[in-house]
Amino acid sequence: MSSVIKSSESEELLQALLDGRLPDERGRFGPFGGRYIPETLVPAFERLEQGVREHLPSESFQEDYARELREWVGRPTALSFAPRLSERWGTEVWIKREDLAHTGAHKINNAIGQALLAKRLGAERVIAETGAGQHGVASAAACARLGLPCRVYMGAVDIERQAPNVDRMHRLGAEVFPVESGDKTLRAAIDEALREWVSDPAGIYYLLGSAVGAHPYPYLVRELQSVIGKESREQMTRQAGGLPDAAFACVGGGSNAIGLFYPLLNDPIELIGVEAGGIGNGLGENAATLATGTPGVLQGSYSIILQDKDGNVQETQSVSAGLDYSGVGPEHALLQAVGRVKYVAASDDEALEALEELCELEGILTALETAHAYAYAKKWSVDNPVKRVLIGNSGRGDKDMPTLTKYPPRTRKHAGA
Amino acid sequence: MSSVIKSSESEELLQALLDGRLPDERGRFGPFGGRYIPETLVPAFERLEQGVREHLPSESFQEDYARELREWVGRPTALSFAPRLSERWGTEVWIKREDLAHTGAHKINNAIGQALLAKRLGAERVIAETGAGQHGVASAAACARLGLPCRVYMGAVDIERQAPNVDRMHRLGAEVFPVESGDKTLRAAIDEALREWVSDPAGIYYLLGSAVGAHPYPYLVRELQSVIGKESREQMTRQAGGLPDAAFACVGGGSNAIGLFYPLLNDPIELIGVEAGGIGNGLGENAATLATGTPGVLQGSYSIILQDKDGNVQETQSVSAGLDYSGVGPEHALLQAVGRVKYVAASDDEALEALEELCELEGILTALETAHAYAYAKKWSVDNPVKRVLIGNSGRGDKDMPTLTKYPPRTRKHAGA
Amino acid sequence: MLAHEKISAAIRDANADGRTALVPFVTAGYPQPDEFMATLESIAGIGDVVEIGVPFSDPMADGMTIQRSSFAAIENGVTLRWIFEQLDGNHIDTPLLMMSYLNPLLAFGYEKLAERARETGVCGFIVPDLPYEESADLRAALEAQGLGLVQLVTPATPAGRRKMLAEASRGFVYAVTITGITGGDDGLPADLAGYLDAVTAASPIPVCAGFGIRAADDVRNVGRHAAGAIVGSALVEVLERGENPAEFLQSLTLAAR
Amino acid sequence: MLAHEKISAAIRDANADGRTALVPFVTAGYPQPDEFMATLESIAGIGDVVEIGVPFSDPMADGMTIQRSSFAAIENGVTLRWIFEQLDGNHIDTPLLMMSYLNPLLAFGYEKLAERARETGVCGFIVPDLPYEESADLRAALEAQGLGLVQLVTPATPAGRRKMLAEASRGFVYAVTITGITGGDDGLPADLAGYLDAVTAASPIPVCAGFGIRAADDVRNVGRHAAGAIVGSALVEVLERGENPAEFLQSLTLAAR
Ligand SMILES: Cc1ncc(COP(=O)(O)O)c(C=O)c1O
Ligand SMILES: Cc1ncc(COP(=O)(O)O)c(C=O)c1O
Repeated sequence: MSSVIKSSESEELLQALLDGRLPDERGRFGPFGGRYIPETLVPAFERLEQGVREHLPSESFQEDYARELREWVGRPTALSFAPRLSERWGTEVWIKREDLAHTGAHKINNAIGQALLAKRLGAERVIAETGAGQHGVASAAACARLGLPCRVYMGAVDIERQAPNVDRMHRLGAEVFPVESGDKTLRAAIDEALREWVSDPAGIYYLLGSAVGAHPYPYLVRELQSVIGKESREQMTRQAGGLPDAAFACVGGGSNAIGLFYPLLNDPIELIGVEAGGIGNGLGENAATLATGTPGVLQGSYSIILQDKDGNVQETQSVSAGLDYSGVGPEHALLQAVGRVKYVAASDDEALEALEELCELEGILTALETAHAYAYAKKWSVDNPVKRVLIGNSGRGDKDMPTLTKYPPRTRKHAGA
Repeated sequence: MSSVIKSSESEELLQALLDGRLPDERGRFGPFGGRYIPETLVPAFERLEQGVREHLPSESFQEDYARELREWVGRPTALSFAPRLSERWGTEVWIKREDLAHTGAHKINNAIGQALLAKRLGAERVIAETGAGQHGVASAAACARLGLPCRVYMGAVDIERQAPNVDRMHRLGAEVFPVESGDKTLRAAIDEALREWVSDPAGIYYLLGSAVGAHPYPYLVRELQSVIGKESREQMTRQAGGLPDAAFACVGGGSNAIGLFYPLLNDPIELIGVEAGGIGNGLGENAATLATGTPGVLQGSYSIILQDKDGNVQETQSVSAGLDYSGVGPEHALLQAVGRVKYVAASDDEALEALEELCELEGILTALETAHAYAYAKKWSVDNPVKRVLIGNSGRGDKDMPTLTKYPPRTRKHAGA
Repeated sequence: MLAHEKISAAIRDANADGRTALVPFVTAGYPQPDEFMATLESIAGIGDVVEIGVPFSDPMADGMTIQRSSFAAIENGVTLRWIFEQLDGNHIDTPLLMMSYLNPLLAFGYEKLAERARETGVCGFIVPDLPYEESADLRAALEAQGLGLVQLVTPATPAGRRKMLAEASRGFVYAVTITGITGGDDGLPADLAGYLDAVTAASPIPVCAGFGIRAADDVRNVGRHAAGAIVGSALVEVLERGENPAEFLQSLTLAAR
Repeated sequence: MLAHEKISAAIRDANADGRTALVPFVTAGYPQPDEFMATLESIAGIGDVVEIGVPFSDPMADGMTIQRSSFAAIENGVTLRWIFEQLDGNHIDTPLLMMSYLNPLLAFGYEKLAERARETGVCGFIVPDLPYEESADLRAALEAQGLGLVQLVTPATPAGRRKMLAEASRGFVYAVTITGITGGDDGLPADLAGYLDAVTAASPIPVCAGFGIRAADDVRNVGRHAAGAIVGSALVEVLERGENPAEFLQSLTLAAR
């Protein structure tokens, strides 16, 4: 990152981050972030930014939001000690259970928050994009809860590999719009949603699902997801008797990771984001954006992206639809650049193995996305024995059954006498 | 029920119930309950009963149990106010969110409790039966959590209609044993599990999934599920400002219903259990045991069962696998006989409609089983306007997607431009 | 002589004759209802006591063979009422026993049950899902007609309970030889002799061994330590295959000597 | 004359000639890379200014037609570098504009970009995902070579911002005629005249209308209130169908009179 941030600036930026002074007025996290959008979208983003500025800090919004989180989402989510995993890894493992949140992942924290905002902004309908389908389900549910019509853009490839979530969205009254353009996954779905937004910027609220995109989304999503880290901090102190030595979260766009990390930035905790290592280190073989990407502009913000030398965005590969994205939130780009968070990758195989281990040792079927965090946390624990680690369990794995059935568990018993 | 309980006894039995004096020493709830089992199983049941007596009330068990519920299951589960449903129904609707419990239904409360007991009793492995698969998944998860091998007996018919849960059990390291005998649903699965238990009563712990069967199961399961009612009582008081006028729960074997009702028996609350009305009122067309059955012995206890005049148990029919059972827990038989709880039925169609309404108004995809409770609660609310009602939302509907796809939502939007 | 005493007597007679008593079991009306009485008579011609299985929809203590026969019989309309109708006016001398799960008996009504049993030569009942503790009502109704309720003991039954059950049993004591369900072919347990001797010692009435007795060798083995051998699944399998039950039983009687 | 002034001048010349300036858009190297220069030259023979689309993997502001052409061009190896190589030594008099998303420009490097553009007759850039607020660096680099950055305004742009953008724009002001994406065929908005007049009034340089201009009628309509008409998707569709782009453009010039 030396090309982007001079080392003299690095310390200053870190301090600004820790002080909560980022993003700045222009939506920048140091050099990252900003707002790279068509002029057609400028009024929409300005309206949104103004809405965020007005409502997000308001007591009335925060009250409504807290109540929905508590009464409907089921927060606080549990913090689980994992005795058998701890024994196996030779460390003390704690798990923040976003899988227990309504609809099965952290995505709902953001979805219900933005849906409340949409309502306050007088939107007539909500559009959203989805990759793994978790954000689509969360958006559909949040919109149903608040009585807002909802359309979800979803890549044709993802529609196929996340079939259970497509059905759930339909049930929740949302329209699922199959995106056949581009890479037919999350990236194309975001583009399509943005295009739709242009058609009626005043009537539509675009409910973006991760800490990516143009300002104010990375900020808005971080604020809404920070409940994860806030709760974790309090629960670790109370249940574990102290903060963890290290905290791990998987990173797709980076919303669950920023939600967990942000409230822990000032603590002496090693923070590690785990991306999708896919099937290899080559371009196009993974979705390890921060680990292998370069700076560029994608879908509205300047961040680290996976691209070729001509600036064309690279298609990605990952067994987990929710990590299968060529970009990453700009705040993560800065956290990496200033050295506060380390970003690594776990491969498809490692994730699958970790998923299986967690299932069999703790009876928790985690999402394929989340499994990446476990895979690396295990490696780290072997190198750093007898510590206390916290893992952000961003979602449950029910939605991944169609994918998982292609990888039968190695320990599967055979049915029959 | 006049044939079973004289009206002079009725009041006395109700008082015994309210005082917590039932079941009696012989496992009886008045005339119901008891232990009708092969002599081969007597030592196993005696060992279990002794274990329950020794461990269940012990401080150390209760501590472990409370910790697992809190840290792993994610209790207390939320109590949700349902604003849009309230408006539609013209009453105040509160929902107890067992769907947010780990693995997606109330079944886990019982499964982790019994698995802890199995561990204390020195069992080498656990067997369980399952209908909807929820109890199987819960058992598989609880056994994984505690490091116990687990085999789940499941009817071949249910294996087909609850495919997602079968996959989840496999992932959680359990063996799923397809039962091809009898009705190939829950009843046959219980028989098969009992047969297996006979083969090694000391080494096996049989983790029964509902408040049915021979003593001490109905008691044990009630005690473990009562956390639902206890939490609801406290939450209603705190969140809703008072207890509900009526509380509704679906009734298959009756575990979520007894868990909700038992702690509310002494309160001035109308309690209503809703069974599966299936496709009609004829014998074999539903699973409305209490509503249409007669006293008899099935699978270990004297209760109300669906049977023909020769005492052969009737096959049942319901769109929801978890209610598709010809028997019902003996405590419910007594609660009906003494008039403390009213039992009614909701049809397949009514349940499907209720599921859809809840989805679209509150963004909660409930289980098909649970949907029956909503269906009747709505009817009741129309007849009793402007009250406060509590619904036990026993589980989430993800597992039902294969069934639901056969019934496309009426409001489904069409994909495409 | 009370009806249940006829059962004990038939077994003792066989023993006095130097034979292990043979107690065949047949699911009523299986494989074909219209062959029921003929099959029963032919079996009764060889067995010392005959067990008639009342088919039930939920045969939880039975193995696959008897389950299958039970479901087939129900399909063919076999009910307790029908069985009694068939037995009306029969000329079978061999004492008959009925084996039934509790629920069909409850549905029929205990008093009427005992009456019809006495009328049709049924001397007693085996109710596999009715442990002693729950049996007072049925026992009272049966005793009023001189009928017996056979109790089962198993290798896992503790000594005290074994004695209690043996003393409460009427007709004979049913000593379950394996801790599994009927119809297993794991063979008989190693400590069979000790077990059967202990049951016999505790019992004022004859002891018959059952579960897993499939061949002449099995009859010979249990015959050394029990008064009788109960043959269930193996006989039902013979019927299932359409073979001659009398011939099969005959082959076992050779071993019973 | 600075490069971007050539653009304005070409448009003004057309207007002086009594014509609406025609600004055709073509995706570079589409449908076949080896036909690129021939196509470009033939289009430049008719158009007053020509827009060259740089294909990008993520054309978020484009409709299906241009998306398709963009992906096809990438597949065929078309890159910004390649485009400049093709343009090297060209003899096209018509001022050229490049339309590109920001990321390919970033990857190329702003300084080198401006240099190569000046060398190859590219007079300015349209960057659809670069709003004015983020454009300072690129503008500076372009201005150093006399190149222009065309700003877009839309019907939803408030008056104040419209004025600011019009003043910041170089070459012409791109007045988006519909609030959708390129390539829609919903026709042009009803209040088109008022809108275009307002942009024109705010603008020190010519205003060209774009988005949704598909036929002679559209050119005629916008021509009454704008200095030029940009034709994008409709022309790409002609190329897609393998038809002659010059003929299609010729049919529009009749309307441009
Ligand atoms: C369970 C789960 N975890 C993680 C992610 C990745 O998203 P993010 O990086 O924004 O948390 C997803 C995306 O769908 C998800 O479903
Ligand atoms: C969600 C849910 N609710 C209810 C039931 C019915 O069981 P019970 O009556 O024991 O609560 C089931 C059974 O599988 C279930 O999965």
